[in-house]
Amino acid sequence: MTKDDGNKAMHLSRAIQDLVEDGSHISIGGFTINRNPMAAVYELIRQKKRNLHLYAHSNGQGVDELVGAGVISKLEIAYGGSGRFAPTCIRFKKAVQEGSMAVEDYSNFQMTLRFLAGALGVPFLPTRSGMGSDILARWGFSKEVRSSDPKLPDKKAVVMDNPFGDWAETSKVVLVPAIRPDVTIIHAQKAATDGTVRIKGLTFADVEQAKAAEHVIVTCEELVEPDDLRDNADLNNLPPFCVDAVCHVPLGAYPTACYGYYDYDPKYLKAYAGFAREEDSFLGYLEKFVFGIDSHERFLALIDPEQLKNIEADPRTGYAPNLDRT
Amino acid sequence: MTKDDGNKAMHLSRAIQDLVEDGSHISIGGFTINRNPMAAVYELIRQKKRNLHLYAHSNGQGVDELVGAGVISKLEIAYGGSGRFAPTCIRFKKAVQEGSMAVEDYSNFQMTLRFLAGALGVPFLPTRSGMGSDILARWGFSKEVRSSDPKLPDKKAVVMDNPFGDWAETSKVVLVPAIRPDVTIIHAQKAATDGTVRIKGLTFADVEQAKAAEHVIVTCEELVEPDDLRDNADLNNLPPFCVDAVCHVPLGAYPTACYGYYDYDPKYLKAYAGFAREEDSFLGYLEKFVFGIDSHERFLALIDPEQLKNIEADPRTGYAPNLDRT
Amino acid sequence: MTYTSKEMMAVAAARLIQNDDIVFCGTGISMLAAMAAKHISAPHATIFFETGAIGSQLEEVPLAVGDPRVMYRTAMNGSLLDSFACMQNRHTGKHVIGILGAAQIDRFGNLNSTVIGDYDHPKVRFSGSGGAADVASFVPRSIIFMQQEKRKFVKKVDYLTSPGWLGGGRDREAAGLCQGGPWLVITNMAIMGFDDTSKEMYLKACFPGVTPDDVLANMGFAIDIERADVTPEPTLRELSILREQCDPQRLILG
Amino acid sequence: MTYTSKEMMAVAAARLIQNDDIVFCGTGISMLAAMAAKHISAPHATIFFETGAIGSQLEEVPLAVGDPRVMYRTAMNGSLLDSFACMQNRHTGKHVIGILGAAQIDRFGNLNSTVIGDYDHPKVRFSGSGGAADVASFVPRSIIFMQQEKRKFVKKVDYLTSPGWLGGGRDREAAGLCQGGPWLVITNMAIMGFDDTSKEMYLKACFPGVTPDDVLANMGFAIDIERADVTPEPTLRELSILREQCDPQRLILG
Repeated sequence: MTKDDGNKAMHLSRAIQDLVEDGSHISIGGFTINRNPMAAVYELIRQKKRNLHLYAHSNGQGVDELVGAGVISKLEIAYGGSGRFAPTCIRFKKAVQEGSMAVEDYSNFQMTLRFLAGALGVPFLPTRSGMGSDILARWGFSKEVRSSDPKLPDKKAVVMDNPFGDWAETSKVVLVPAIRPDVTIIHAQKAATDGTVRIKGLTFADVEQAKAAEHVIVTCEELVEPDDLRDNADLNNLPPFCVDAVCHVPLGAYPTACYGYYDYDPKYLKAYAGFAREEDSFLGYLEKFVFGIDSHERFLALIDPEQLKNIEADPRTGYAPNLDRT
Repeated sequence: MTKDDGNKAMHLSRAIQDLVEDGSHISIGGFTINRNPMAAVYELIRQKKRNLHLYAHSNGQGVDELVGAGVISKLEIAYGGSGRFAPTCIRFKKAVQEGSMAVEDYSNFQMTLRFLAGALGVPFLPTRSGMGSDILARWGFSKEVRSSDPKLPDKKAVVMDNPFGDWAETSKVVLVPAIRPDVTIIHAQKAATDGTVRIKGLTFADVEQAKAAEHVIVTCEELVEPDDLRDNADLNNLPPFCVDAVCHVPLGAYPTACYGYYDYDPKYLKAYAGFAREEDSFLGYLEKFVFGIDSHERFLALIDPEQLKNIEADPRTGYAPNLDRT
Repeated sequence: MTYTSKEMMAVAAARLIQNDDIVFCGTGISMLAAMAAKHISAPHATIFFETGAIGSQLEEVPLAVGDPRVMYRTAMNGSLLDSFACMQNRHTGKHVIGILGAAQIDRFGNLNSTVIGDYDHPKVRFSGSGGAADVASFVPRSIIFMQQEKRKFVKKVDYLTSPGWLGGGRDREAAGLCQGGPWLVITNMAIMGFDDTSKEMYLKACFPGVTPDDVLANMGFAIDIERADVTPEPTLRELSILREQCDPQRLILG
Repeated sequence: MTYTSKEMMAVAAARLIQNDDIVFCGTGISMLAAMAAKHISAPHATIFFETGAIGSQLEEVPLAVGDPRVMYRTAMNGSLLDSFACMQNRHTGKHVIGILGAAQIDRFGNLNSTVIGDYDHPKVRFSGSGGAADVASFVPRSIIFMQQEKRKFVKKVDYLTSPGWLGGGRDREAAGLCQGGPWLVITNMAIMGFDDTSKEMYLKACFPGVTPDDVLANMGFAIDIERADVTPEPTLRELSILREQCDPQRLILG
């Protein structure tokens, strides 16, 4: 996959083409309205990927667009919302209510631990979260579905007595199974051609999601030489050998935020919520903003340049102060 | 413990006095010849603490001096060595061979997971490490010792079948119990008066060790205002609420290294190895370098200033290039 | 003095926050409550978000816990793992106050934020747990913001997303959950507590101008109203902090 | 050409390292081998240490894996957790070559670095596992550096610190360990491999000037010597890299 010189830079469309197949199990980074790998989300939709199994925690906008476009057949998730713009993600809500997509519910911490288990190479991790809840009592994927898919663990979770007595004042624990995606896609502020990744601000669960996956695609605001990220390795989040493809996509998280670079676009997100409400308007939206064009660059050309200016982050705060967010 | 204004700065001798009691379970940060909290180690010896239960992974110099001074009655450890200066720590070796201290052996990863379990607030974590080894077969602390001490889990480790079938190609896992120290002591390059900690370079397992403990003492090269560490929070490793005491001790890791500030002192470590070889010379060493003085500042005054100059880190490499290490 | 019920709710919660508290904030009014508390009475309280932001300074109100505004001058930028671990960890967790919301609540403070109707064929789907089930599992004290409506205060939640006192009494302990649990429910009309022994909800205080009967009329189950007093009105200072320093754009206050 | 057996050992190991490999280094000669490989044949190999240093550039030879020299211009400064997770993780772990040493080894490559004598009353105590038991458990290929001595090549190790092929055959799998395990043993006299099926040690190659009988005379058990050939001498280039670029102070070469 990698060239002999270790250069992993490639066009996003090629990375998606080469690494994601119909039926792949994927996960995407980011959180609600922040650092979703939106350019990659649009590329997945544009390439008409089908029957993907998607793992997310509280990824909002990316999940909703993938679900709305019919890319996802199974979803494991903790939270489908985009803050004030869509307290419950709209196409997600419709798909679940219509039964067009199977959903397995976990909590945010449980999903995080499941990614961490994948990253650590263990089959499960224990937590004290969720005992007594329907998250444990009710399964979204039946036993039959689980046992028929070798990429799924045969149980949603297991409650077990503490084998160390009451050590750590704990009588029981919940074991949650590892997630092992075929591909994880994240968006970072900086990446080097060798695959080194530097995220600015909160990492959410991106690092665990990436390490859990067999393949990793990173889109980035700035593509730099490996030497440039060795000046302060304390700031780096993924080593080269975790990453397969590095794709230079400025504004690649738009319309979600990218700390230190740009804010989320309240106008776009509000307009999206309008489009998403009805089937027809949503299809029109996809036609115009995804299928009608062939790259993230062209997508950005559809956005009012004035608004792209408005959401530019100021260096002091990392976001766009006094942005009109009503 | 903390003053009303959230200021946690205090003298190291007071922090040790207030937070460490005879019989306390403690852990110290650092790794072999790097960033051991040596000023705190000497203070523990100077205050004649006794019957401490010590948790370490590959902490070399700090462990050896504590063991040699008779501070430790029980030790859980993965590795007792100081690199080329003492492939096996000398006083540690003697104490084990003489049976004057009980030792429980784990691997480095197992110890790390045990600290992480404590940090996460779960009774154990699973790994695939050590199956078939005597690390699992042989216990250093007997069942009786374990069941008589409420601060110890009743088992060294548990091997369990994977409750998720062969998920993650794993048939069995080893569960290792959480470590929950009363106090963890680490040395950092920078700390703020509110308890924020910034470590430069490798963190080893310091972060997990700190989070696992009920109380945390941090010694630091530079004591700064909380605002100074908010310029780039991506570089910070512990939030204020994890830390009880912040003690300003320049060269607080000496004679071990502190990345970006100073190298380890090969002369001191070699001389130490000489002193440590015999009981009498070791007692003489303690008398001169620990009991004979009352602070780390005085301790440093015993060291040849020329040599302190020699070990100063250069900004490019973070260590002292071309240092005589023969 | 005029003020909205949202303002009363935010102020009522802010008053509960102390300097040593670590406040877990969700989206919306809970952020305002924490922001207000930092300005009013608890400057050293720590605001933190499940996204990993610890000690956020919040110059502007975030519209989601993933809003880049939560990252401004934090003490630490961690990860989801760090923030939930901080709650599950018993040393740090014991200082955490969780602030939650939900679509349904029952008399033991069990919350539903997942579905209305049958889980397999839901009539309405909501966002799901997010970190709510985790917070509810780990945290010794949680405050729950609710709208006072019959369809929200229900005999039995359609789906138990976040464990409260479960069936009451010592049920939480039996299930393996941490001690502590739902502490207070703050609605647009009143504040409810939970009985120390039975863990059943009771009326603790009505907002000015609201009677216990008003509250009961807007719930799907009856609760003890004998212990109720009246919540003091927001002060001028409280209101001006809320309006001028916390949410001048009235993004959350409306 | 004159060279020491330590130089031959380092060169023999360096030759085995490829560009895609992630090399786990312990203290001492294994660092020199990895440093030399980066200069000789595998510039893109990743040197990493259990301390969390990934992609170290090593301008000077570290004297311990905790030496600050391992932090110089790394790709990432992680933690112990990160580095062991990278080995336990099957995606990254499959690329890792572990380099280990020990006080005792048996014919199945099981290693002892803990005690000589009875564990409860040891005659000699060593450093203990460190990360060795972890590496031995996780890594598909490990190289073991040993001194060729009767007391070190023993029928049964006094304490099994790091699992090799255990009792041979499919024993590793039965114990729950990863596939793969000890790959080669490099001593001051020879290189030993392990039989594909029985997993028993055999003589793979003698160093120049050493006979199979010399090797057998310095082991506590007999091994198959029929498959042995001779290791090529270090080249001038290999030696000059080792001496001039890797360890000019001869801190490890002696």
